[in-house]
Amino acid sequence: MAMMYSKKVMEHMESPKNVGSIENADGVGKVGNPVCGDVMSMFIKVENGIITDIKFKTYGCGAAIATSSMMTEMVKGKTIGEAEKITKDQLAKELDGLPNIKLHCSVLAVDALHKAIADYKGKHK
Amino acid sequence: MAMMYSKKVMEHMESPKNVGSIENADGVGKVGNPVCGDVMSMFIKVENGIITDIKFKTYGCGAAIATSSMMTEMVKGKTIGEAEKITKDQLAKELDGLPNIKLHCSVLAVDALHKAIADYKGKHK
Amino acid sequence: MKRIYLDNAATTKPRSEVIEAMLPYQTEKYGNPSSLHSMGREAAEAMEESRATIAKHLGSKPEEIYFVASGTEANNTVLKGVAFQKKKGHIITQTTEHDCVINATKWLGSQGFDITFLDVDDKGVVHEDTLREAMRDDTILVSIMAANNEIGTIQAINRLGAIAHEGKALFHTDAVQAFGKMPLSLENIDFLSASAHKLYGPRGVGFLFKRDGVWITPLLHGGGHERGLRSSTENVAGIVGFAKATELAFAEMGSEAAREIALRDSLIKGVLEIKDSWLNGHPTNRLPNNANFGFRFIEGEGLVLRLDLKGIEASTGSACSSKNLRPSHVLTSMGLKAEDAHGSLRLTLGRESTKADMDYVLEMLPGVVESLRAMSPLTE
Amino acid sequence: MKRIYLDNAATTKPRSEVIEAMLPYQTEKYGNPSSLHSMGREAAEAMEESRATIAKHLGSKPEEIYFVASGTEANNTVLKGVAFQKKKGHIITQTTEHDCVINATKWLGSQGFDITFLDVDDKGVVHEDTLREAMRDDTILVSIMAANNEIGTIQAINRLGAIAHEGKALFHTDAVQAFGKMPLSLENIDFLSASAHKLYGPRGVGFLFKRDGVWITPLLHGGGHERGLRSSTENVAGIVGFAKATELAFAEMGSEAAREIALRDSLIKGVLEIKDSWLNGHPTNRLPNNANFGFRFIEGEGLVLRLDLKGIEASTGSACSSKNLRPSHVLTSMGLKAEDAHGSLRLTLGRESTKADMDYVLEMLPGVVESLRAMSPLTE
Ligand SMILES: Cc1ncc(COP(=O)(O)O)c(C=O)c1O
Ligand SMILES: Cc1ncc(COP(=O)(O)O)c(C=O)c1O
Repeated sequence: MAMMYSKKVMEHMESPKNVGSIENADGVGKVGNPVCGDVMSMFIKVENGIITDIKFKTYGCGAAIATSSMMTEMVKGKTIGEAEKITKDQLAKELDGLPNIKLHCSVLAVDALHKAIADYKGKHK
Repeated sequence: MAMMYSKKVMEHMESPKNVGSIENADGVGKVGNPVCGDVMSMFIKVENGIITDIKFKTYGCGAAIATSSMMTEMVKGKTIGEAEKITKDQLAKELDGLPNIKLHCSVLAVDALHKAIADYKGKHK
Repeated sequence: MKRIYLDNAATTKPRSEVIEAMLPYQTEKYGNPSSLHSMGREAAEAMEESRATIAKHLGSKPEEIYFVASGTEANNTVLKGVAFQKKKGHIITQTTEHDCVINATKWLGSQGFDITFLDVDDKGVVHEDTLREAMRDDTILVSIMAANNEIGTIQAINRLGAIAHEGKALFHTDAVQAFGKMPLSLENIDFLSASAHKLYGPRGVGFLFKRDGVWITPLLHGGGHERGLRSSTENVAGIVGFAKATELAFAEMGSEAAREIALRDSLIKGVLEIKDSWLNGHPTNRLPNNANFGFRFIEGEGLVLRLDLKGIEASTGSACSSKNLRPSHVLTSMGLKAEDAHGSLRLTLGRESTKADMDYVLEMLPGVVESLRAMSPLTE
Repeated sequence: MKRIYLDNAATTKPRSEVIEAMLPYQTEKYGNPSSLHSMGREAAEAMEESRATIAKHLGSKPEEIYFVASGTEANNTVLKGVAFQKKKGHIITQTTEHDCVINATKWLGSQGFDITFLDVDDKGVVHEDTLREAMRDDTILVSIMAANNEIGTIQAINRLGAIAHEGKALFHTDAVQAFGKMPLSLENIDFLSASAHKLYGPRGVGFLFKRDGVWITPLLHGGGHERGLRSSTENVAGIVGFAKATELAFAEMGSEAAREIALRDSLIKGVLEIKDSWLNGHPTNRLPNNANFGFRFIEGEGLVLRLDLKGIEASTGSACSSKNLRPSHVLTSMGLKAEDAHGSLRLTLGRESTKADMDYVLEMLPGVVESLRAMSPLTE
């Protein structure tokens, strides 16, 4: 079956939210490998246990860009604990679904966030 | 490639010449086998070594009917010697060609005539 | 001269709605469904909608429908796909199958597979016991057609499928003639083949239903189209046309079948008044549009050509038989003598067939038969 | 928004003359060429005329042309047909072939055939010596494409065919992208594949040229159509459309190629002004309509989707690659690193491409590349 992106994915592809990096971020997570065609970096700013700002940079397909963008939107303003609970399935659902072949992109976005949070936690133990 | 009959074949198929049998024929030749889908009978009337009348009956495909009909047309009025020289290729040529898969029908018509002539010769030795 | 088309088992006239549905995908919406851009995505959507339409009517999941280019391809894909996947084993089919099943199976026989061709009775029916007795522990596939293309005989595929499944075999049915003309249950079926051009759709497109969870070796390896089972840039226009044809056929299936059966039965009654004639196949358990007659002492091709001269387009049996000289394997399998099998005439009705057509045939046919018999040396 | 279609290697817009030529065979002249009646014979004649037209332009005998449903089918037919016929042996192909050649060959490898994939140089060219060294006494088939679908690189098939023929091997060329776009000599070729939809013809029809005197095992067994090589009721409309497309393409081949080369070269020149970009494939020895670029730090799919939003329909490489996530095997075969192969953009021109289209691309592309690079973590 041909690959079809939802309208929501295409919207995020067209105008992704929160693109960029944060200088002096409280946590940074980078996952993926250019050889596989996907690399994601997530930058978070944390105040009182709340993610007040988040930015991403992504090298990858439309789904990779859209899941990164959607993740940043979902996370902003949430507590670390809440953010950690976001699953790949929630992410895909918020995007009105992802083609099967692209589901790994939602995993990548979750991983990137978790890595950024781990980085933050490591620095603020 | 699909099988295509020439216009000439179709004309003979539509209005075959010399259909029927000759009572007290001077020679009769019957060849073929209903199991194979073709049976031809040729009846000749011979006067002074000339085939003055010829009729056929054929059970078979369009090409079988057309070659029988064409053969009777070509033979009528010819000497036995001339008639014997008619080949399957001449027959096919006079019909503007036959599909490859149907070339055996022209063989059958030649055989039927030869058998009728042999029958005549056997009786008039 | 008015022409009367009674060769609908060979191919059908595409409906105007089908042509209309196809046209945009031949002209403006020409995208390749694999392309990521808008036009590609538009084509992919049309294709998936078509798949869903066909699945709905067949009673399958959309992802169980795989588009191919013909009924022949669907059948070859199943037979060879199962064989290549399993590598060895026993395959069962039966003697009146379409040439594509027969010849693909015979070829597999030459490649080391064991083949059984089940016998049919004198109406062309495969008996359940015949299949039951043929089943072996190593039977990998049973393939029995839903309805025959020459004589229209319908097989009890649901019950035959159940027997195949009592063993470890997969069950395939060639529904090229049956799809859209009669109800089909997928209950005991793993694979089903269909072809658009038998159902007022375009030539060059068919589908294979493959039950989820069964995997077979693809016949066309390549770019991974049709979830890897059948690569090739998809014929989107053809696929859209097939879906439209399916939708229309299912909408009117019951009423059209009843209409054709009534016409056909009046035709059969009239034709059988000709001396030394008979009906081939089952008297009632046959496709609504099929009539197949035998006439002693005459050969079928002459009959078809002479009927054509009267404006009646008919066939001697399978359209393919124009390519070889053997009598129909379907008729000889039912026990007809070769000379009787040579004299068959198939008349297959369609949506546009009318009572007037039947009357015209009944008016012309006796004379044509008569004239050929007058020419036949077998009547002597 | 005006849409600019630059994905003509994926599929093309059927010409209006092609649609017009097909229509009668989809509507009124719907006979099955195997049927003996008038309408069947009319269909058969149209089909044979089409065969003759294509043969004339290709330079073959009509009976050496076999109609199939796709380029993929033509390629699978040759590869598997030779293999099944010979039963064992060594098959040579090369690393930048289309997926259908690659995957059919790999499958034959799993069935006991020996396979060699020849390497290409950094422009995608197969060297004659590479083939010469790979030839073995038991080499049964060499398959080298005429021109590549992703990068457009043209192979010296005439000379490569001669090398195959120095041994006992048959020589096949996949000319799906080349047929009708450049002259092809059959001198050293035994099999050639083509597909109508790459040449402004319909989807769902292709042909296989098979030199007389060579026999191969059919892939689709059945009723004996196409002289036994490819059974299935023939797609007459599609065949007629392919012949019309062929006729028109050959009539304007030289002038259209020159026109497209000029446009394409201006495009290449403009695009290469973008920083960290390069041209994939051979600088001159490539299909007239093909341009394939690499852009460091960005991934091709994003590029295609964003260009689409600007009305430009392009591709990352082969259209099929949308079905898997691996970087193009063509680009990695030429020595590109995976991350560079992920960033490719294929722009393939067509009959309707204009200078204004090129200008528009050159206006839009730099910004799109820029915006994706701004988003890329690889530039850090
Ligand atoms: C070089 C080449 N070979 C084979 C094919 C397969 O052709 P088709 O899509 O008609 O199966 C294509 C295009 O898809 C191609 O570009
Ligand atoms: C029962 C049956 N199976 C298979 C086929 C083959 O279908 P196609 O001509 O689409 O290949 C046909 C008709 O030709 C048929 O009647």
